[in-house]
Amino acid sequence: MLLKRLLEYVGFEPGRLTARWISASEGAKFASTMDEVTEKIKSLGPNTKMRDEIL
Amino acid sequence: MKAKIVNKGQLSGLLDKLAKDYDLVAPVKEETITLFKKISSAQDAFLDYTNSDVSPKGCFLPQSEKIFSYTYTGDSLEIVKPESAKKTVLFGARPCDIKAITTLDPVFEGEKFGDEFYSSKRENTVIIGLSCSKVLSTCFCYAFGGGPCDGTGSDLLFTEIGDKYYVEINTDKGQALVDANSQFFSSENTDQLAKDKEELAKKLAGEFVKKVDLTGVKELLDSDFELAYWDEDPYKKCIGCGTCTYVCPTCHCFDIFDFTTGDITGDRIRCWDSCMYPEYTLMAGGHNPRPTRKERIRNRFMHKLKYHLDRYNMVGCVGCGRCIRKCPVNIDITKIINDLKEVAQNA
Amino acid sequence: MMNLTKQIREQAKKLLEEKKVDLVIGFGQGTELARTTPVFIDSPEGVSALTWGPFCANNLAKYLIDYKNAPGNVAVVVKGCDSRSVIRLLDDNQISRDKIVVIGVPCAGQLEWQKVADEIKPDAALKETVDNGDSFVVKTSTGDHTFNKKDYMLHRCLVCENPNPVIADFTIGEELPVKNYAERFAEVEELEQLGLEEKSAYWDKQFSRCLRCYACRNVCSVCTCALCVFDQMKPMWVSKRTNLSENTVFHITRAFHVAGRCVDCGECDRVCPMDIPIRKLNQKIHKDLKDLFDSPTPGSKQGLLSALGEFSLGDPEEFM
Amino acid sequence: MPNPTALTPYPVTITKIVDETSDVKTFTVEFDDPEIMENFGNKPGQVCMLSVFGEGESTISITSSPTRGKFLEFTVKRVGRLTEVLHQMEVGQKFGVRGPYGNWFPYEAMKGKDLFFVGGGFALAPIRSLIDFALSDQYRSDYGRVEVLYGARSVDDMCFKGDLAERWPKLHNTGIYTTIDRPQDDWKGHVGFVPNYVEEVAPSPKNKVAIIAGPPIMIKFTLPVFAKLGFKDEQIITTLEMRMKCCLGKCGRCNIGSKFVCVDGPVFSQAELKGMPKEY
Repeated sequence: MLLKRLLEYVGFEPGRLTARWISASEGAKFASTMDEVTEKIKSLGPNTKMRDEIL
Repeated sequence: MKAKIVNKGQLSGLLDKLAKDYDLVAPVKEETITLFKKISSAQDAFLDYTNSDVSPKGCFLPQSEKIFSYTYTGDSLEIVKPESAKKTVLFGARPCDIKAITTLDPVFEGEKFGDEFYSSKRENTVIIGLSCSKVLSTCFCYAFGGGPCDGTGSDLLFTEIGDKYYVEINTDKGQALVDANSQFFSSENTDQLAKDKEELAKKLAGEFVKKVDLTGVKELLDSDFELAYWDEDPYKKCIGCGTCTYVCPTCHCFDIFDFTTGDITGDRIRCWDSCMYPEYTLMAGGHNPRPTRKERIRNRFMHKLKYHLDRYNMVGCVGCGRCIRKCPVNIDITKIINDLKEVAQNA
Repeated sequence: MMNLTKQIREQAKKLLEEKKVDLVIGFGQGTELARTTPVFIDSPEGVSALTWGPFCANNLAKYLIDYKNAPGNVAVVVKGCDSRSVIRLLDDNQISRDKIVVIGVPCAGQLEWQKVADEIKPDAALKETVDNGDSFVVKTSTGDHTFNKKDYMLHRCLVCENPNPVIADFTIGEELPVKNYAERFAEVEELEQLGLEEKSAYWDKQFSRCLRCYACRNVCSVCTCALCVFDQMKPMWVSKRTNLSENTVFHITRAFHVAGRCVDCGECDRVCPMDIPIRKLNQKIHKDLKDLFDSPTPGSKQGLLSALGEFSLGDPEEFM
Repeated sequence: MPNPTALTPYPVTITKIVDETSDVKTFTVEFDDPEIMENFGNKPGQVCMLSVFGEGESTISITSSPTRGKFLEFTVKRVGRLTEVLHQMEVGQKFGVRGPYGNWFPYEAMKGKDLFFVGGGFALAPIRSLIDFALSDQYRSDYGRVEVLYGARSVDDMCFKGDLAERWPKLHNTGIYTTIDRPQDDWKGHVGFVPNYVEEVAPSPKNKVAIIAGPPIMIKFTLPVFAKLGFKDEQIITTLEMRMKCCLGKCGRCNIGSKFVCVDGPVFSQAELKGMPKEY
């Protein structure tokens, strides 16, 4: 939670970090969470932060 | 010596022209910090500074520099070298920092091996100095033969006098730049301004606060490596950061390593390194010849005051005072010099 | 402040004479008028080097780590903020309580030395400093100067949480009232209000200046790892190459690594040679810790678990 | 022509790998551009920077003598990141080499003299180039008797077994002494530490140069033995090791006092070492 807020604070889009508590027995939850995350990342588009042209 | 005049009103015109013809590197103010950066127009330059927070040594030895890129699979290897240095003008560097560059020259150009990267930048850069108009409490360039209006190492030296800059032409390179931009330079009244500059130099020379006396210091360091002094104060308070070495205009230590950019591609990088870091001398087997801050502090000051002198016949310090100002715990090289002098006298 | 200096010296002398400690770590006059430097006193005769005033910004608790394996006991002079470091180090089992003696000095605020130095003639010598409540008077050989605390103090002092040491074996001088000259998290809130792009641009500009001198890390009293992740060669998590990406990773990692342990002493901010507002990152975490877990500043009480090291059923969560 | 100022390595291909011990391998390499080798001009005792791409560079001494052919040999102990990757490489794969750097053994000044080599463990590598140089057909007549005293912890830790047991003893006017630290069933030779063995063998200092390389602790105890035998400091030569990055005398870290090990060393006489700070 702190890291999420910190990342947002330095300018990362909030959706780029997701932390979920998923037990080894919760396969369905894992799958749906992953779907959600991919969906979210896709809608955010390519990350522009920390993509500086390296000199 | 040849000299010219630039009216202050003409300066921005000159800088704009230089920015067009060359890569122009000049002091820039970012919030509270003055540093040297490439600028595209005269209005980005910030000349009302006394001593920049970071020296312009990065013009010749950038903090990070690509040596080459590689594509390597184990069975095949391809190396691509970066483009060579562009024509550059370094404008507005202070005399101490320019002297520092002449201190770096023998390291990178002399002895057995040269250094392609440094030399090509050095050759392609015209250095335009800017005399100081003020002396800070941490300044002590006079102690090593420098001065606030000293032109050593510069191709051109600008000195601000009233509404004009008095321009001394110190090298052919400088002359060529003046010739190519003659519309900005005039020759009237240079004799008077030469006198004014002398006056200014004299006045500023009297304003130094730090008293530095090197008498006997070199001899002491020559004679005794294991001085009890190194067990005292400085190393206890040192926190082992690299600030002093990174702001120092004469520190030239670097690291070389690979920065992978893909599975089989990467860049070989050279970047500044600091003798204050423990892993600086740490060998793969685990042995470290300078294991504690004591050895590292000693090495840093021995390097400045003895080793550089032994090797290149120049003191490895130009008295810019940055390390004094920036040190988090106020380790002061002038105090160390004076302490050592005292040790020498009492020996 | 002459009186406090005298009392610190006396206390140090007594401790050394009675062999209660082998070493006293305190503040001594620096090489600039408005600066002090850490001094390490090991004999009763040496105590005259100790001083006190509005230029004692360093957090000396950091040095306790250097002496944790030393045979003798060590005394250290701490301000309110530094004392939180002492507690943190004790709670992290970095140092043992019976080997340290804490000389606490309620602190009337610390001035930014460079700002002060700009106003005083370079060749002046310091005579005395006087605390006048909302200002300090700095008496020098070339005249007296008054510095308003509001304008000349370090930012961390403007928002000081507690000027009085929270742990001390000996307290020098009177306890001082908490006096804030600014809202503690005002700067953080201001930044929070910005849009994502603006935030990003702001920090990119700051981080791109970073020299990676690691002064912020090395000065930090809760940075106690034997091998820092930034020095580790294998795997090389963060490259030495200085560019915006690597610098950003460095700063986020550093800030997060001390989350829940950072005592908000503000040393990282003070030592940065490039004036990167490092503390603003830590303060953001402090603010969130307060908002989310209602946790007090680490080190303000002994035995306080780190907010990230403690779990209670009432903790808010966003990850189930 | 090699251009050392560029910090750019030249590609080499591994042609042979010898497993010396469990963690030491000797790599034989050839430059992809044969012209580089023609102009390499390496002298016994010099070092190279080995580039393993993705890991960086490391200073490794050239184990082979230039008299042995148009190739270079590097004996590498697996101690760190780079050497670990190097150890995983196979014949036919490539890495980079730049050099040669540093000074060399004063083989000119050694002419007409007997040579007594002392090596411990893996550190026979830096002096092996000079042994082979002095034993080469071309220069054999320049030197007197060549003796090598070599010690390792155990039989398994012995490097260059082929040289020590087969190649060198068969050559004219050589003396090879080997020892291991502790007795072992399959070892019929001498048992004991190197310094003691030197004392037993007792080389005479007359017209002789001692060349020592080994772990610091071995060197520390061997030097007094030579002093006792009457060797002067000038007659004792050793090599040093420091962390290096550029090998050009610029990156700063390998200094011992005013000397840079990479350009002023790695070969130093005991007389020179006495004038330098003990910071290695």
